[in-house]
Amino acid sequence: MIELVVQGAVLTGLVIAAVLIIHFRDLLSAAVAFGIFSFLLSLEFYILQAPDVAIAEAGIGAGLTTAIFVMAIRGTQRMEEVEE
Amino acid sequence: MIADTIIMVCLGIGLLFNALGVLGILRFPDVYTRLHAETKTTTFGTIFISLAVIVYGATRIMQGETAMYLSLSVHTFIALVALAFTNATGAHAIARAAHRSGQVPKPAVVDRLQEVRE
Amino acid sequence: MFFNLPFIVAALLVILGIITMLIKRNLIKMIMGLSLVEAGVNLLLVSLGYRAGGIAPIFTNAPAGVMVMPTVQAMTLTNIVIGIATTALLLSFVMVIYRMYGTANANKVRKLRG
Amino acid sequence: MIAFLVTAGFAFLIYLVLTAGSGTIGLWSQVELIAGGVISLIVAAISRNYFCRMGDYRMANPLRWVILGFYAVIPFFIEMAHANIDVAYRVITGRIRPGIVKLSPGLKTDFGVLLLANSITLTPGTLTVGIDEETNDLYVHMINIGMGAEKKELFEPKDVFSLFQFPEWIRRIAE
Amino acid sequence: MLDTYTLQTGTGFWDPVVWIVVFLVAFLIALAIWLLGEKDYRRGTQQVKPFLSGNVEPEKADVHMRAGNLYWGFTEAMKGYYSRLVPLHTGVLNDYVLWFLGVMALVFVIVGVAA
Amino acid sequence: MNMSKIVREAANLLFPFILVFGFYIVLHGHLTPGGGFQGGAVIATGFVLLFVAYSYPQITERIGVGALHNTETLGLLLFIVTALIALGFGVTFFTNWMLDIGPILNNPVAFGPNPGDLNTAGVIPVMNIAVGIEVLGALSVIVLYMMSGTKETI
Amino acid sequence: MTDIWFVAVAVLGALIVLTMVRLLAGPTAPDRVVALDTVNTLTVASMIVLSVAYGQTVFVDVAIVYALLSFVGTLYVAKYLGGEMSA
Amino acid sequence: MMQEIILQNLPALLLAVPMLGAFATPLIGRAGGGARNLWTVAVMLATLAIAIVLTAQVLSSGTVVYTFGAGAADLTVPADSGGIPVRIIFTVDAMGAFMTLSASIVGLGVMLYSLSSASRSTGQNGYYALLLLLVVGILGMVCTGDMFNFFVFLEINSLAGAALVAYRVDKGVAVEGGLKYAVLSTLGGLLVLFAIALLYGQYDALNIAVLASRIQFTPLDQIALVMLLVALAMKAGAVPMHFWTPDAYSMAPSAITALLVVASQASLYGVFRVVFTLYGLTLNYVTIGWIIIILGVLSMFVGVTMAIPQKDVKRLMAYHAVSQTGYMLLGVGVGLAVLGNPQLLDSYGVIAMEGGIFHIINHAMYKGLLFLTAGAIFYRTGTRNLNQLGGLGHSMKWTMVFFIIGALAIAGIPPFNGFASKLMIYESVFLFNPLLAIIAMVVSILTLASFVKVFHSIFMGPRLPEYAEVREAPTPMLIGMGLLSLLVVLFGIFPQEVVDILITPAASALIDQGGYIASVLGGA
Amino acid sequence: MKNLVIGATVLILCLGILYVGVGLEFGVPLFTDMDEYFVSHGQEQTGGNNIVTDIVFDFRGFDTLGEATVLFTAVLGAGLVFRKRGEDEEYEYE
Repeated sequence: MIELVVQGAVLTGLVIAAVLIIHFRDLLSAAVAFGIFSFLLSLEFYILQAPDVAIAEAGIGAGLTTAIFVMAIRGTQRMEEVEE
Repeated sequence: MIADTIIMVCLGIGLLFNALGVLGILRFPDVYTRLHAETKTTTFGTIFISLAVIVYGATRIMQGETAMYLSLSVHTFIALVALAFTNATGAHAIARAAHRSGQVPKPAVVDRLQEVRE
Repeated sequence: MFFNLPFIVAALLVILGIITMLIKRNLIKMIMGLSLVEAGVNLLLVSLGYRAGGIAPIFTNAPAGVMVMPTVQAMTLTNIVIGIATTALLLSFVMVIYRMYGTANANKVRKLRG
Repeated sequence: MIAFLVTAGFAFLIYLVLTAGSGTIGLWSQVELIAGGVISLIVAAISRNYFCRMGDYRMANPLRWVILGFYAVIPFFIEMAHANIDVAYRVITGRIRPGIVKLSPGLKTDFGVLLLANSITLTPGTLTVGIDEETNDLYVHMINIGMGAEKKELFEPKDVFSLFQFPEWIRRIAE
Repeated sequence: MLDTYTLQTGTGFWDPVVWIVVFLVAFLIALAIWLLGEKDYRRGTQQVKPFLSGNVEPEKADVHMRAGNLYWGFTEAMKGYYSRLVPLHTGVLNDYVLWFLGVMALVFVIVGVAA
Repeated sequence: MNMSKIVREAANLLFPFILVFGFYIVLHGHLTPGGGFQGGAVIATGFVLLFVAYSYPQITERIGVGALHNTETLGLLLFIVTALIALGFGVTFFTNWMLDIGPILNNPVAFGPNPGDLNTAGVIPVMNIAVGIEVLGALSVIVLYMMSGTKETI
Repeated sequence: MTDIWFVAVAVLGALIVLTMVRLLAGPTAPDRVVALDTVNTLTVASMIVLSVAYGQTVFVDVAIVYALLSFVGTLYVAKYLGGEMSA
Repeated sequence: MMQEIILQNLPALLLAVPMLGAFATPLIGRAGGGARNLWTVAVMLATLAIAIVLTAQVLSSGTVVYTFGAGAADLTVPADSGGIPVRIIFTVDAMGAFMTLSASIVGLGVMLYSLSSASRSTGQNGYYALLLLLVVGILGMVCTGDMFNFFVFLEINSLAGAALVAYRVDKGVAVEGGLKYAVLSTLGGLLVLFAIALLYGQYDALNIAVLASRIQFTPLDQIALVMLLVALAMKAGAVPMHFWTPDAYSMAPSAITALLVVASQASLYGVFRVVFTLYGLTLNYVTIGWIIIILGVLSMFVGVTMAIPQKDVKRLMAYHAVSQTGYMLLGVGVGLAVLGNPQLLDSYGVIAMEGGIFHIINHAMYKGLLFLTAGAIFYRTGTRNLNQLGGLGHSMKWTMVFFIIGALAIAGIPPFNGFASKLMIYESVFLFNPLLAIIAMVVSILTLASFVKVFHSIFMGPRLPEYAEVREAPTPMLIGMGLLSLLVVLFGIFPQEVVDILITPAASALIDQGGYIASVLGGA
Repeated sequence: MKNLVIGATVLILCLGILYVGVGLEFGVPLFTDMDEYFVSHGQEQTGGNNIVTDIVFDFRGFDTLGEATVLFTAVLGAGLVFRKRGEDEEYEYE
């Protein structure tokens, strides 16, 4: 039962992070939210007894994904354009 | 039995400080003060949680299960050191970036760095 | 039903990613949506392999117990690598497009049409 | 060459710590030791120019590491606990008086500056915000500056640290 | 011999060899007709020029018909069709994704109803 | 532009540590969670840490794109050649041909839960290393390419 | 005994969800990075505790990976914010 | 000894040789351009040789199975596993061998053509490596017998294709085409993986044969079917999901476009494999068959009508590619719609499928040829705009001849190969539903009209002053085009031979689900 | 109009995809025979303790080769779009 609570908390965080990724107009904030999303996804993999996948997601999500997103934002623009 | 108590106490302190840290980043007014709460308190809380795990590993080693609990304790310790180190550096980087991006500490009474930069 | 939470969240992530790709006009945001879809698929894969009360499929110092299914984990690993490769390639494309077009808005990146 | 050896030794040490409990030679098995040796040579070949900057091998002295360990366990930990109680108090009451001040510790080596900066970040109500690249002066964000203290141009270490004088310790370790 | 080259299409068949033979015969006939033609035609003389009611022959480049004009009549006749079809190719990536997912949704519905 | 002295020094100190840890993950792929890909990603993140701490010109004069590219190609070739050698033993592609070779790479293991031994599993550690160096090269090269793309001109 | 560990993880999970508030509210990007760091620390703590709870000591490696690597992402965001990423 | 090893491991070598070639290409490229060109052509020739031998093996001795990592290639089911295959298995049946052959022939033509067409640009090492990788992706997709392996090769196919589309950065426009292609195909690939996950979650198997023997057509299977069907049809470029096709095809280098046609046909193969082999008779074949038919008819009509007003020659040809894909979908869809009725299947269903499958290889040949000629024209003149071109027939005679062959073949004029396959489709579809056959014929006429326009505006007319310097295309290009046009003519003159040798086994392999399962699981 | 289409598409896809939560049961897979084989025979056939690595490199090694190839492809692609291009390599696009 307590495992279910843990899982529920992590999954809730996951969905919130995903919604925030969509919500943020500031792409940098979205990238930060993506980092958090990646952490929580890895934690969920961990809870689902998949440590190999969790390490892979950790190694990728913690450093590299944020890095390439930030570089792409640096290469383009920081703010999403407002729809006219 | 004493070990159990120590573990409980360590876990309790750790969780308490983690909770305080989260509370701190929710309550404090600007990014620098939030960084105070984040860096110190959660790191400290995690240190205590890790201590609980290390103590648990130590008790199991006492009971004669050497190899796996030794590696548990040692790896936890490494994670701990790495976490403290990276958290401190990361906090510095963020504070510096926030200052460079022009965020002034809100209720600050003095800002020597800003004076130097100008 | 309630215990199917990981499946539901995985499906939700896929849908959120799809929504992002449909309504957001910024190319980087669209790629984030693509990554969300990918994360949802990964989560679905891993949770498909979970068995109640299972332990990780690693025999090193393992406690006794039934093991969760390993094949999906191998598949997920492969998919994660493919995902990072795809994301990097797409972001490189977006950077080049921005440099040439001066915009990363999908509404304006449309020299090819008709 | 010295840099290579120092880095290799350090890498080998880390590898030993990571694989503790794998076998019977001490705590390690024969294969792990061989693998560790090979890996430490590779790592040293890659990273010697980063780990050991030009001509600074002070930290190769094991005694300094012993002091560092002692420093981390006793004064640093006590300060940290003190700091946390302080921050906890401020979290609950919300009584803060922040500001950024300049601190001149007078350290010379990069490693010392790093240690001090991280120590400051993790201890009482302080956070390193900036650093002067030439003079190694630190700019420190303090969460609670004493009344009137903000007039001071340059803070002394004793204004910042309450129980232990970190710069002294770090000078002993790193210089 | 011919059977091996014959394409059986269930209800009918097609024999490329016969077709080629017929084609060659037609070509020979055409050649024969061509050989029967005017013998004193010379390239590079005034004979090459067509007789356009005494008018001056226009430059070749002017009479060359460009591609855009070639099926003007056809596209004009099907204007209603094209004015609806061409704007669908907007070039916006979101629309492409929407078409893809929309068709997927449609097929979902069809398969769901049928099952 | 590079980051502050503190960050640079921290990156210098952490870099060998991350490398050792990455190689540890690569080598113990068949015993503990991890393997070639994960370890390679960790090592690549170590390189990426250097990239962020220093500026682009400083990095490119010390670490060549060509060297990392060669590392990647080398890993791939090692991987596919290891798999191809199996054909010479009369078995199929990707067979674990080292299983019969003897105690150097193939210690007999106890089945069921055990503490694990490094020199087991035949060809798997070799493939782990191959994939590890492939991934470390590939991921750091991709980040370097993207860094070069953030410059104003090509 | 094992239940204690799970309770601790549950509390940490609740704290992670709470941190999301700062991620949502944080007026500027540095505030959100603070949330990122917090989640990182809490995740490492959860992972360490969970490995004991599951009785699988090999899981701690994941926590080490996080503790070591997560700050690379933070540094990238910091480098961007500080205007130092000019390639 | 050596020969024996090679003969035993043909399916693995078919993939391993071009992969090894691609990995080594950047290294060899350091040594110089000539060495690299020699290397890539040699690798491609070796691949073609392996494909031919493999096809011969498949045609003579039935489906070839290859188990990766087992003690012997045909040891699909380990003795102690309780009758299920656990490893990755390649299952090359007649259909797969047919696709393999078509892909490697076009690959060789494209490789020869590239020797001169890419010679003026930078980054050739990457270009050739990616070209080989694209071939690897296609070959892997058509050979594999494992769903997840199929997904992996689908991704290789997509990424290599997208990177090649963006190869000539071309003021960013080519990159735009590549981005669109990459985003759509990645999303499609992820949905394919979602479907694979659903199948795996229910049946705990990834092997197509095992899945086919277990499948129940539960609601989850239906969802998986729709995802697989639509995503793969999108990759194949069926209307109304064809929007990426003209963008990507028109901006890629011409040689790549010829290969991209084959790449999208590999996705088409995926569609056929899914509906026939994976689901077989369990699915409601009438509904799915009609869905495929409607997609096909829409593709034919919309493709050709969109082609007529185009001004960019490659964009025009890209729309024709969409249109021709419709024929294949139509033919095979008719076969699927009558799958459950043996009588109708015998009377016209099989012929329709044979027509559709025959059209695959024909289309690969003549559309590849047409794109190569367009590339030759672009190489010499530097423009693709039909309104600017003209009078090239004076200076590019061979190119004109090849273009005429391709154009007549695509329009279905005898005696070229397009006519043969279209005839089979017309006659059999007429028995199924006369309206569809009439639409198909109308589309064919419109195709001819469109190519008359292209021919007129490129080659006819007086020699234009801006193209006075234009010469014939270089020899490697002509060899590449000549190879394909030779095949076009040969397939047109000897259609029955081709149908007997290649097409009929392929069609019956598609229909024969039980045989496929038996070849992997044994017994049956 | 367009928003309506987007809404309908998302709604139908929601129904379709969320059906996964109903159709399958978490933690209780229906068939497990292939994975049972890996768990019970993997260690003795390959000698590796980590079954996932055994699968990645032995049972499904070819997938891993494909995955490495994808990474290689992405590196080549990124290198190509960021390469330094020659003078005459700009084509006219109108």
